[in-house]
This record gives sequence, C-alpha cells and structure tokens, in this order.
Amino acid sequence: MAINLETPRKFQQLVDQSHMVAVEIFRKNSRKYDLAEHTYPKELDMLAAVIEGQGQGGGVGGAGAGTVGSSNGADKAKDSGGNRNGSNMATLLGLTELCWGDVGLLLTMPRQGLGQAAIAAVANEEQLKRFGGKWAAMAITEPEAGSDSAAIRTTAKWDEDEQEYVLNGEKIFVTSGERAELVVVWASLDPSQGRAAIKSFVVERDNSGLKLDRLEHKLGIRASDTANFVLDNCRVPKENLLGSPEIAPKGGFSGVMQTFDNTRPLVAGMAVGVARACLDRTRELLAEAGIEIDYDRPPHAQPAAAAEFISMESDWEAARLLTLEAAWMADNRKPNSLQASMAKAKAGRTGTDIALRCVALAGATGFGEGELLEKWARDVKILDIFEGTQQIQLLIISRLLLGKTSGELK
Amino acid sequence: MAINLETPRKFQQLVDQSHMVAVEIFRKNSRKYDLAEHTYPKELDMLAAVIEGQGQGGGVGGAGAGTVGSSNGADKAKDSGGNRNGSNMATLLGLTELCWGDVGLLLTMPRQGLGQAAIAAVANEEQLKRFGGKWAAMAITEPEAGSDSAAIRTTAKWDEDEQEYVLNGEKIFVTSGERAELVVVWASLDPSQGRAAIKSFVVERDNSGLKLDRLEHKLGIRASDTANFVLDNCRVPKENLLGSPEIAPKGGFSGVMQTFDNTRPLVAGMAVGVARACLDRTRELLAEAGIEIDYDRPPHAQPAAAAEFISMESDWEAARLLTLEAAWMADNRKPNSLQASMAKAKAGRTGTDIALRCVALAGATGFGEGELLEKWARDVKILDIFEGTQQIQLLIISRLLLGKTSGELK
Amino acid sequence: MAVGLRALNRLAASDLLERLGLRESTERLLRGASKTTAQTAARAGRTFAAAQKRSKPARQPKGERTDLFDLTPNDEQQMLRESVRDFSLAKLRPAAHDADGGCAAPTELLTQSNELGLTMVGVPEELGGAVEQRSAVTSVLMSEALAQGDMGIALACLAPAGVATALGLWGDADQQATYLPEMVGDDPPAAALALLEPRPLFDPLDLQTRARRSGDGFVLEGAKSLVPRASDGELFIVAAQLEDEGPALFVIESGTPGIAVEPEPAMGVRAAGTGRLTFADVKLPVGALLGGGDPAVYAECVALGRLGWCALAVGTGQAVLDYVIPYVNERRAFGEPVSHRQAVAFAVANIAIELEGMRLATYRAAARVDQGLSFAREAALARRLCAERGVAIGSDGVQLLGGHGYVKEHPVERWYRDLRAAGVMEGALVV
Amino acid sequence: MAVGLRALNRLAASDLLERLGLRESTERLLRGASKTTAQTAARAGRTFAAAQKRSKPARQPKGERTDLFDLTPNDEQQMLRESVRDFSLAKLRPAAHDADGGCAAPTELLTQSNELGLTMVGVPEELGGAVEQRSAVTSVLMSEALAQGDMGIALACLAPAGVATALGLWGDADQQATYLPEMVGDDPPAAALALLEPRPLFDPLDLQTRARRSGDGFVLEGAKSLVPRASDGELFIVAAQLEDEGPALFVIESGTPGIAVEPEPAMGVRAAGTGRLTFADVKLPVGALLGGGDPAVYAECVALGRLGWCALAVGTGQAVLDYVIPYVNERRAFGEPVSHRQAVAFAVANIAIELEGMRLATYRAAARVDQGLSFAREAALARRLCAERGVAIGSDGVQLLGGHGYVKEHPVERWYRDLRAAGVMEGALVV
Repeated sequence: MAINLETPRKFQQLVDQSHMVAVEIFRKNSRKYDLAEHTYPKELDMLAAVIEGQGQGGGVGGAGAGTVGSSNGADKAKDSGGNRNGSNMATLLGLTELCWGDVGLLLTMPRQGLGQAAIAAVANEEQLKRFGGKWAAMAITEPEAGSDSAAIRTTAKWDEDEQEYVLNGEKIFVTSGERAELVVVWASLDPSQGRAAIKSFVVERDNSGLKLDRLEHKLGIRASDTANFVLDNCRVPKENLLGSPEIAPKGGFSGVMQTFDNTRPLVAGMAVGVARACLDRTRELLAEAGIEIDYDRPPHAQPAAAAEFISMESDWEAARLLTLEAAWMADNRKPNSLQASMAKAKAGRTGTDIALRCVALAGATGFGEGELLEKWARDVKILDIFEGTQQIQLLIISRLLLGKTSGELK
Repeated sequence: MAINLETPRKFQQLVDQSHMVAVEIFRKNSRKYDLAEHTYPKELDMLAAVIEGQGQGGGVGGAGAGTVGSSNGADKAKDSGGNRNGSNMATLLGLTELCWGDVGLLLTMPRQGLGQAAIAAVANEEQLKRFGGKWAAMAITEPEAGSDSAAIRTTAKWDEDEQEYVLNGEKIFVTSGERAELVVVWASLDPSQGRAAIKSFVVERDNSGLKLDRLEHKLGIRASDTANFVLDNCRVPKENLLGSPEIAPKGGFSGVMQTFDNTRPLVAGMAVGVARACLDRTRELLAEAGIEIDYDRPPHAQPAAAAEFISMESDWEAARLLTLEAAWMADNRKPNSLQASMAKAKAGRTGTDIALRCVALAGATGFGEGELLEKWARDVKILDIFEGTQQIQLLIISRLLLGKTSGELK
Repeated sequence: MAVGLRALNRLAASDLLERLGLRESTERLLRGASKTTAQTAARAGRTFAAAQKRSKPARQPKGERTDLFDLTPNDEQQMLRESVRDFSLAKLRPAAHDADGGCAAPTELLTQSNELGLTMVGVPEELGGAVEQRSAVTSVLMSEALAQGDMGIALACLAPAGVATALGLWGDADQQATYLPEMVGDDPPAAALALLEPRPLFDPLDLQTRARRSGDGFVLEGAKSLVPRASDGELFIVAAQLEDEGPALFVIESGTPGIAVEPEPAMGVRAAGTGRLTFADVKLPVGALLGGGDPAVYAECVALGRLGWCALAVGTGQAVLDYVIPYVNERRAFGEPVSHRQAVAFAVANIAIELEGMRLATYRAAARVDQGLSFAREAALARRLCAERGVAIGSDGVQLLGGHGYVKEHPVERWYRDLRAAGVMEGALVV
Repeated sequence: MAVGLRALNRLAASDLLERLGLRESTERLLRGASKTTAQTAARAGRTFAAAQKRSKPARQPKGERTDLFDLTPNDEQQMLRESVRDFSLAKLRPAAHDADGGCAAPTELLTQSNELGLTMVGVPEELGGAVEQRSAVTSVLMSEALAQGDMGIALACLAPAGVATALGLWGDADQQATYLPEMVGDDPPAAALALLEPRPLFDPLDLQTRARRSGDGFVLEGAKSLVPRASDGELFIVAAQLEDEGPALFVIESGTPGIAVEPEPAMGVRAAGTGRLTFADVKLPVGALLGGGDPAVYAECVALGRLGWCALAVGTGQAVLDYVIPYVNERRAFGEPVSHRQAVAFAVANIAIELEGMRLATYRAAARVDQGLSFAREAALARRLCAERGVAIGSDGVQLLGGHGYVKEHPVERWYRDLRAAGVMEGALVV
C-alpha cells in the first residue's frame, strides 16, 4: 500500500482497446459527422455490437456512461489492502480515451446513454429486466427551467381508470432523444410540492404522446443528436415509474440526483479526454514548428509556445487527477460529492480554455477544418455546461465547504 | 476635434515635475520607510512646503487626492470644441506618476489626505476657511462594518445643553490618522434610520475624546500610517458637522458618497502607477538578461518572458486607458460612475497581477529586498481593496449595466 | 476639425438622416439599392487597366496632431458609425446564421455594403475617395459597427476596403491608376489582403511564401491561408519574402496563371468565404511590388491589419454584451432573474470592463496612426487584449446562456467561434 | 506495504500516540525537549571528520512499484503527518509572525523540530536514518504538514533535511561517513542546498557559478541567492557549472576560506533566514564533488527541489483555505455572513479546487520518485501549478479578508508573500 497516482496496469488493456476504437472508428469519422449533423453514425452499430459481444464486465464496454453504478455489484471484492480500483475508474479511463477520439460520437453510442444510468440507479428488478440493454435517453431540462430542477413543469397525472400516468409538458436538450429506444422523462406528480414530487418515467420512444419537436443545430458535438420533445397527453403505464410513486419529502428525488454524483466525474473525464487530444496534437504541431517542451528548464526560460504548453498541460494534469480522485473515491465508497464537483468544475473550464488556446497556437492550421482542433474547441464547451454548469458546481462545492444550505447560499 | 488618447501636452510639465519628485524624493526613500514602519517620512515636509508654495492651480500640487473636485472651479473654461482636459485628468496624471515613485509615501503626503476631498465636497464657506489647508484624515470603516456603510455603529448624540455632538464608537483603517490635524469621522445621528442618518464630523486630532488605539502593521504601504481610533464621549461643536444636520431620506449621504465617485479613478491611477513601476523595472531587468520585447512579432513567436511582458503590458494599457476615460468624463461633467468603477476594478486586479508576475520573472532578484519589485507587489494589493473592493466595484458595475437595485443584486 | 467626409456625405447625404431616424427607411433604401446590382465578376476576374495615369501617386493627408485627450468621434464619424451600425444590425445580423452555415456572405448584402462607401474611406479624394484625410479611426469605427451585426459578413465587406486603403497608402501612380477607379466604382471587385500562412506559430515577419526576382518581374511560390472571399476575389495583395531583402507586398490579379484557390472553411468568420490561395511559379510584372518592397511599409501593413481585427473583435464583443444583458434579466431560475446572482452579474460586468479596455486600446492605436505617431507597440497591445480578452468574452457569452448558448438558435455560439479569429488572423484587412 | 518507518517510530514512539490524542501533551513534550538544547554552533562551523568509513556508500532502497491507484498514505505516513501537523499548528503558527519580522526561526523551534527526525527521513538506516525505504512521498507529506504552520520556519527546519537526503542519495562513502553522522545526530548542523542565483529568468541548467578543476580539487567562483539559514549554516550543497562538463553539486563546509555570507531578506519565507553566499576563489578538495558530477544527478536534484517547494505551497494553501472558511462564515455584512455572496463563496471554492489539483500533481510526481519512474515532467507540471495557482490562492486569501487581510493581525498577508516563493525558488531543499 502506497500513494500512487498512475493508471493501474489492470486497466491498461481497456485503455488500449478504447484508444484503438478512438483512433480507428471515432477519429476517422469525426469530421464526417461534424459536417453531417443529424445523420446517424452507422459505424457505431458495428462497434456497439462488438461491445455487447464482450459483455458488460470490462473492455470497451465499461466505457459508456450507462454502466456506471450498475456494475458496482460485479466487483465487490476489494483489490488489496482495502483499496479498490473498480468500475468507476475503469469506466472513466475508457471514456476519457474514447473522448480523446470524439466526444460527439461517444455521446451517441447506442445503448450507452445517460438514461441507462438513471435506470440502473433507481429501477427495480422487473424494470431492469424490461429496460436493460435498451438505449435510453434522459429528458430533464425544460425551456423555463435550466439548472433549477425544482421548477420542472411537466406534469404526470394519475389516471385511476386506466392505471396510467398522463404526462404533459415540454422537454429540451435530450441527448440521443431521437435515436434512443426509451426516454426517461422527469415529471412532477404535483408541481406545488417541489422536488419531492418529481419522478422519472420510462417512455417508449414510439409512444404517440411523445412528439419530437425538433433537433438542435449546435456549436459542437454535432454527431450527437439533441432533441426537443412535446409531451402531449403522453400515457405511461404505472410500471414505468422508476422508484416509489409516493411523494416523500426526502428520498425519491435524491435517488434521482444520485445519478448526477456518479456521472459528474465522467463528464469531467470527457473534458480531460478532449483536452488531451488538443494537447497531443498541438505538441506534434509545435514540434514540426521546431518547438520542443523542456520539462527540466523553467517555462520562463523557454520559447513562449513551450511555456504556454506547460501551463496548459499543468492545468490539464490537475483536472485529470481530480477526476481520477473522484472515481477512486466512488470505487472505495467514500462520499465524493465535493470531489466530483471539483473535478467537473476544473475539467469543464480547463477543457475549454486549453482547446481555445491550442487553436490560437496552431494559427490558421488550428482554426481551419483541416485539423480537428477547431472542432474540439467547439465540442468541449458543452462539457462546462451540461450535467451541471460551472456555476452549479461552484455552488455545490462552496455549500459543502462552508456548510451552507441552498437557501443560504443561492 | 478628433479621437485622441495621448497625454495632453499641457500636462507634460506636471507629469515631468511629478516624475522628478518620484525619482528624487519618493524612490530614494522607498525602502527606508518600508523598513521603518510608523516613522514619519520627514522628507515629505519639505516637499509639502514646496507644493504649497506653488499654489493649488497646477504643478505637483494638483497631484494630491485632496485637491480633487476642489479646483474644478478654477478651470471652468473649456479647452476647445466643448472638450475639456481639466483638474481630474491633471490630478490623475500627477498622482500616477508619484505612485510610480512610491504609493505609500504618496498616501502620507501632508495635507493631501482623503479627508480634504470630503471637506471640499461638502463643507460650507465658513468650514472651508477654518479647515482649508489642514491635513485631514477620513474615518469611515468600523470593525464590524467593512463595505457596508449603512452598518456604521458610531453614534453622534446631540447634547442640547452644550450645543455639541457626542461621538462614541470605534474606527479602523484611518489612513494618516496619527499624522493628520483633523479626522473626518462618519457617525450616525440615529442608527435605526440607516444611511440617511449618517453624517461626517470634523474632529480635531488633539480632541481628548479621540483616542488612538493602535497603528496597524501592514503588508505594504508601510510609509503611510493606518490608525485605529476609539471615540469615547468625543465632543464636537455643532459647527464641525459637514453638510446638513437634518436626517433626510436622500441627499446627505449621497453627497458624502460623491467623494468616492471622484476618488475611485485616482485609486485606479495609483495602481496604474505602481504597475508601470513594475513593468519599467522588469523591462530593464529582462534587457539585461538578453530579452527584448518585439512588438512587431506575435507574442507566441517570442521568448516566454517577452510574451509574458506583452500580456501584462496590454492589461496595464487597458487599465490605464479606462482610468483616463473616467477622469476625462469627470472633467467633461459626464456621469462616470460606471467608468470609475470599471477603472478601479480593472486597475486594482491588474496592478496586483502584474506586480506578482514581475516578481516571478525577476526571480531571486525580484523576490529580494535588493529591488523594489517585492515591495510594489505588497504595496499594490491595497489598491484592489480600499475605496471599494473588487467585489464592490463589480456590484456597482453590474447593477448599472443590468438596471438592478442593491436589493435585487446583492 | 481634422477629418472630413465630404464626399461620403455627398454620396449618402440624402438618406443618412432618414436612416438615423428610422430603421425602416434604411431597409427600404438598401432593398432599393440591391435592384441595381451588376453581376458579380467570375473568378477569372475583370481586366484592370490604367485609366488616367498621374505623374505621382496621390495620398490622403494625415490629420494634424491634436493635443487634447478626447473620446468623442467627430460628427461625420458619429453619423457614419450610426448608419453602418443601423445597416449591420438590420441586415447583417438576420443574415448571419445562414451566411455562417453557407460559408458565404449574401451577394445582396455585399452589394448594399458598397453603397456605404467602405472602399472609399482609405482612398485619396483625387482618385475618387470619400474622405479628405487619412483616418484609421474612421475605419476602426466602421469596422466595429459592421461587426456588431456579424463578424464574418463584416469581414467579407471590409476585405476589399482594406485593399483599397493599401493602394491608397502605398500604391504607386500606376497601381493607383490601374486599380483604384474600379475599387471606388459602383461595382468594386472582391479583394483581400493575404498575409497568413497555414502553419502553427505563424510570424508575419518570417514568411514561407517567397518571391524571387526574375527578368523584369518576380516569381512567387507559396500558400496563403484563410483569405477572405478567396473564391470570388479578383484582386489580392499578397505578402511574400522577397529574396533576402525582407517581406514585401505584391498586387496580384486573380487571373494570373499559377494561382489555385480552394475553400478553407474555419471555426469562425465563415461568412467571409475564407479560402487558401496557392501560388505555383506565378509570374508577376515588376509593377506588382507594392510600396517599393520597403519593409517599413510591410510592418505598417501588419500593424494596420491587427487593428482591423481588433475593431472586428470589439464590435463582436459589444454584440455579446448587448445580447446577454436582456437575456440574463429575462431568464429566471429559482424564482428570480438569473442576473440577481453575483456569478452571473459579475460575468456581465467583466465582459463590459474588458470590452471597454479592448476598445480604448484599439482607438488609441488608430488615433496614433492618424496623428503620424508610431503605433506598432499600441497595435500589439490592442491585439493581445482583443485576442485573449475577446475569446473570453465569447466563451462567457455562451456560458451565460447555458445550454441555450450552445445551440444555433442564439448567436452567441457564433460569436464564440468568431472571437477566436482575432487571435489567429493576420492581415486579410487593414484599417 | 512499501515504506517502513521503524526507526522513526522507535525514536518517537513513546510520545506519538499521546501527541495524536492531545495537543497539550505535544506542547509539553516539546517544551521539555527545548531544555536539553545544545548551543548552536558558530558560523565557522563544527569540524566534520569521517567516522567509520564504509567501503561503498549506503543507499535507501526504492519501494516496489505498486499497481493500484491509491491516495491513502500508509499508517506510518499518516501518523507522521499528523504529529508534524500538530507540531506545526501548535508551535510554528504562533511563532510565525515574530519569526517573519525577525528574519529568523526561533532556535527553540529548530531544536524541537530535530526531534521529529526530519533529517533522518532520507538517510539509509545503516547510517542512522529512520526510514527503511526511500520515500519522497513521506518527505512531501511532512513538508506540507510543516508548512501548514508556517512556510518560512518550515523551510528553516527542512533545509538541513534536504542536505541529509542529498547525501543519502548521492553521497559517496567518504561524504556519507563525514557528514551523515552529524546530520542524524542530536544536534544536526544548519545546512541547505544552494542552487538559485541572483538574476532574472534564472535557469538552473545555466549556472553562472563556476567550478574549475585545479590540482587535486576545484576552485569555485560565483554567488547563490536566498539560501535558507545562510548565516548559521555549517554545510552547504552548492550547484556550479563544472568547466564544460555540465552543472554539478559540491559539498562545502561554511568555514572554507573565500565564502562570504550576507543577509538577503526577501518578500517571503523570511523566517528561514535567507542570505546570499558569495564564493571568491574558494578551493575545494576533490571529495567535495557530489554524485560524481553526473548531470543526471543534478537534474534529479533540481526536480526534487521543485517538489519540495510544491509541498510547501500546498501546505500554505491549505492554511489559507482553513483560515478563510471560518472567517467568511463569521464575518457579516448587509445583515448576513459574507459567505452567502456567490463571489465570496466561489472564491473559496476555487481555492479548494486549485489547491487539491496542486496537491494531487505533487503527490503524483513524488510517488513516481518512490517507484523509480521518471518524474521530471510531473515535477515541472506540479511546480507550474503551485507557482501560478498558489500565488492566486495567496492573493485571494487577502482579498477575502478585505482590509483585514492587509494587516499583520491576520496571517493571510504572510501567506500572500510566502506563496510567491514557490514560483521563484529553486533548490534550497529537496524531498
């Protein structure tokens, strides 16, 4: 037992496999689906099939967001001396590597969506059986409610006669909303009761009450479809409610929120992956321009571009290690809300900062579509926004550090 | 008439004189009074005498904070085509130059204190006559009220028999509090009535009820004394109340606050002056180390130190021009609250940032007491704090931009 | 009063007041103007031929040195700025989304923008220019106002003006007689300066495009990157290293054999139709050399180009600020406008602070140009601010809108991309 | 379990548990210890003489390479860290203000710190060291914990430990036999590494202090800046360019003729008694050369020094965070704690984020040292973070206290000054 922050050897194969996928499938299709927004990347079907063939326990399959939490049970055995490097770290490492390839394609990997995480976190046995293995999207955000989940206005009314819930409302920013088989919809049983009344419902994508309103045209991650839905008397059987149907002052919602604690380090990892792509390529381009990074000399004794690179790389290293720390804590069942948000905050802002600076260093080469740097600078910005913006992370962190409630520190 | 952001020639003599004072008197005594904290810099007496001999109209005499606003009447004539470069700009330019010399010494220049500005802004003719030409300090802050002037707890009770006010309370951070002849004390006639009841009283320094509690030991500006006072049944004749004795919902306090609108660009100018001292010296040191700044080449094609220098210098230029803009607007009687706070915010943070980075570039040379860089890095930090912290400036700016009250945007 | 805009006023006087009073009239005017548009010339380009050749080149006189600090534009500049801004907000902004997507500025808008007299600002009056005195400040104000509508379309409009200004500043009598009559005519050719080269850490003082003397002229080899209006451009001013004499500028017609053009769409300013020009054994006459190959002319051109990009960044930054203020006031969360949160409000405040700093630094450098003072340092400082602070403004603009900032329904995502240009581009336009 | 601290445990075992349980007992212990202090040696220094000379140098073995990611220190490290932190918060913190003002660490504290066995951590057990295996992580944890009390006094305590570690790592049998018995004794000499030179943009790979071979030894010329404990130091390891062979380290006793010392107080770490050493025609025996003059040894020394400064910055950053949290919660304005304002709260959050990043990067590099992996890159990244983010933490610490942060009544003004050191200093200590 000793302090060690290197990638465990046992995950090296996973990382290598993920890297191969990133190089061979993601990178080769990066520009194609950036240009062809809203076109489904059919190359992913084959990949998804391969992944499913390998099973969920390891390999590239561990890389999707959908497996977080779900496979915790699979490797309960501690590795050694009470320390465990488990599925959270494995997922993170694979995901980071894939996002080094292309974060847009990662986000639209079939059957790897965020909805799976929600189902895995809250579903009962019967639901796991029914929904497991299907591609599930997550519909939370509404036009008038951004980070404020208590303001959700989509309603779920109980129809006693039909034993069904009737959902009405509007959902925006649903990742893979068009392509998924299921959409996990957040709706309120009673908007007057705030967060406690918010439940998640699994809606089949072909439910006629779930109407695709439009697909967003976006700054980046254009390979991934982002859908807006209208729920128009959308009828959902009661068996599709995840968790308890009771409105309890505490519990139900926090179960749903738990999903976010698990996924925050993953989104941080995505930013770490994209930022590394930027750094790797910039290092190559700088080398072609005759600039080598010298770690023995102080940055101020080097060319400006080398100093700039070391500055970026150091922030990247901090973001990467914070992300690994959060995953490691999750594997070891240490409460990691603070570290998860620190990782997300640091990686989100650092990713954007690095990508934009790399574009500038690479000049016309970086700004043009001949390289992927400009695309990464567009892609990465979403990672400082979704799954909790920078501001939300800082709120979570400072409330925890200062011991404040959301009423005191707004 | 044309857009022009160069220093007007007519102020060149003032700038040159100020520079000479900065070099010959301030710089030569900088380290001496940094080391000998709480010792009065007697070299300033001679300087003050010279300044007073020159009169208030121009020359170095225009450089003290005390003359702001007071000499506005002296140059009412517009310069040309409706555009005016007047006492606000002159004061700013002189002050900036002196602070290039030493901001601590500037702050303790006899008869140039902030109290003069308050007296000049609110005093009646009789008071101007009685208090004019004396050295006046300003006592606002209290231990439990930082930026929150409404929270002032020092009370001024009216003694009908003696026709005096009786002041009780505690005042901290009084610049030149020990050395001044007068202290302008902010106190409340009735704490239950908030800002409207706050008045300023001129207290003679030798008033036995004004007790010097202690002198602060500080990070920087150690040449300038910072005093804490206890007001213990401090009796002040009614003629020493500045402005109206009535508690009016509006008016009285805003008159006092007006002082701050005038002084904010000056404090910004102080930061601009200190930062230029840092840049000038660092440029020399870099040249000795073989680094020249090349403005024709992009920073990223230069050595790291040159790029760093250009980066610092560009922010300094922004801070400097924002400060000039605020002063120019004041000279032209354009409302400049927004620009004054923008100048203070930008110059405050930029000054500290530049000074700390220059220390690092200069290495051991910059960190040691053999150079003044480390001193400037200590001195300059106060300029992002006093006369309204960075946070206060951002609040003022964003309230103005967003049209928010202090109740809405806290 | 140092700068006059008599000719320009003559050009647009009848409509100018109307425009200032009423946007509707502006739109009517410009819709009207579009009907008289001539066909855009093909890439082969028109034939340029010297008209009345003069014995020596004409130059706009410099303004006198003014002494007082002053931030008020003169009356002409104010009117011009307002009319350009009216045009840009009314016409460029609504067209920006599609122009960005299609990588081309609408022909109609390019034609309408000619009517604003952009190409006349930097041309001596004797040669059909509109402005009595040389004023980089006027160019900066116009560029800033145009970019407030859209940076990409603004660049497409301003690139020809940059070529005209360069010819006005440094053209010899032959060059001016050959090109300026067309540039100030009703149908000025698409044109641009081309300095940037496709490589990391590009330094305009270290060019890989090379010109060698050959017989009576020059032979050019190399490539230029992200040239605005590359495909429809008829005239380019291209920077190349002239043997070992230093970098120099060459006036090149698009039809010259050996020039290849390919589209080079980029992260931002896509509406400008950026493309790559490749020069393979391109033979140029001796008269192609601009400014006599003087390295000082080239350095001035580089600095004036940087100021052009600064002006575009300032205008775009202003667009961001003007957009986010009502947005954060209207957008509600947790029961009140998001602008009531310090993090949101302070982000807006910092945009305003840094934007004003960018603007003042840019104005200062431009005013020094007009006064005949050195301005390389001031241009470098303005550029650094506009590159670094500008890109932060773009990023904060998206962040303030959250997820909504990431979709093309709102223009902030475009500004995020465009504002990176100011730290990447060199040349392409001058002020 | 890779690292054992048996010897150290033996040394302090009787008190350690008590210390962990009760601060009062720590203080009693340390007060007691001070009574037995020997007189500090004069600058002329003691006479070092080889005791039992060994045939070859002893080395602490490296730890085995562990495979799992793990952030938990082992039990010994935890106990050690806690006891050092107890000591540092109880003793260093209260002494820091005066030590800073007086530019010297209290003799009493230096003596007490010896009892913690700092100089034994990097020395092989055969030579009286306390730790079975080489562990830079242990040194980092101890340095961090010590700096939580005060960076300046911590540096004064740790500089001799750095010399001991350097001799443990690179000393030959003679050097070890001559100096290490004293270093691990009851009264270890004041000692420090001296790499930094008094000039801007200092690069440790480009030294101006020069050594030339002369007869049977070397002659040294040059100057070293901001050397901790310069005045009372008896032993220095000095970096100099050895002819054209590259930079090398020399072990130098303070009494060697030609060495002048002058105080060189600086912005921060004043309690370490920094001074400048000047070497004029200083003749050194051949045995003064450390590590055989191997440039790789020197590069390793530079990187280990950077990690030492990182550890000090992390500890000081933690002190800032721990101080501002209760302050902003208790300080009220406008009717509520100032921590209810986002700008205040987010500044605290950002200190925590960046501090944790600094810490993890430092730990990673140190852990690579222990595993025999390359660590120059990781040390460089950690240093960059600790220099830039650390100085921001210092500045924000002052800002969060406002005017109160500017006066010496609160320690944040000292941390503002000390945290700048991590971006300036090289060498002085190693981990």
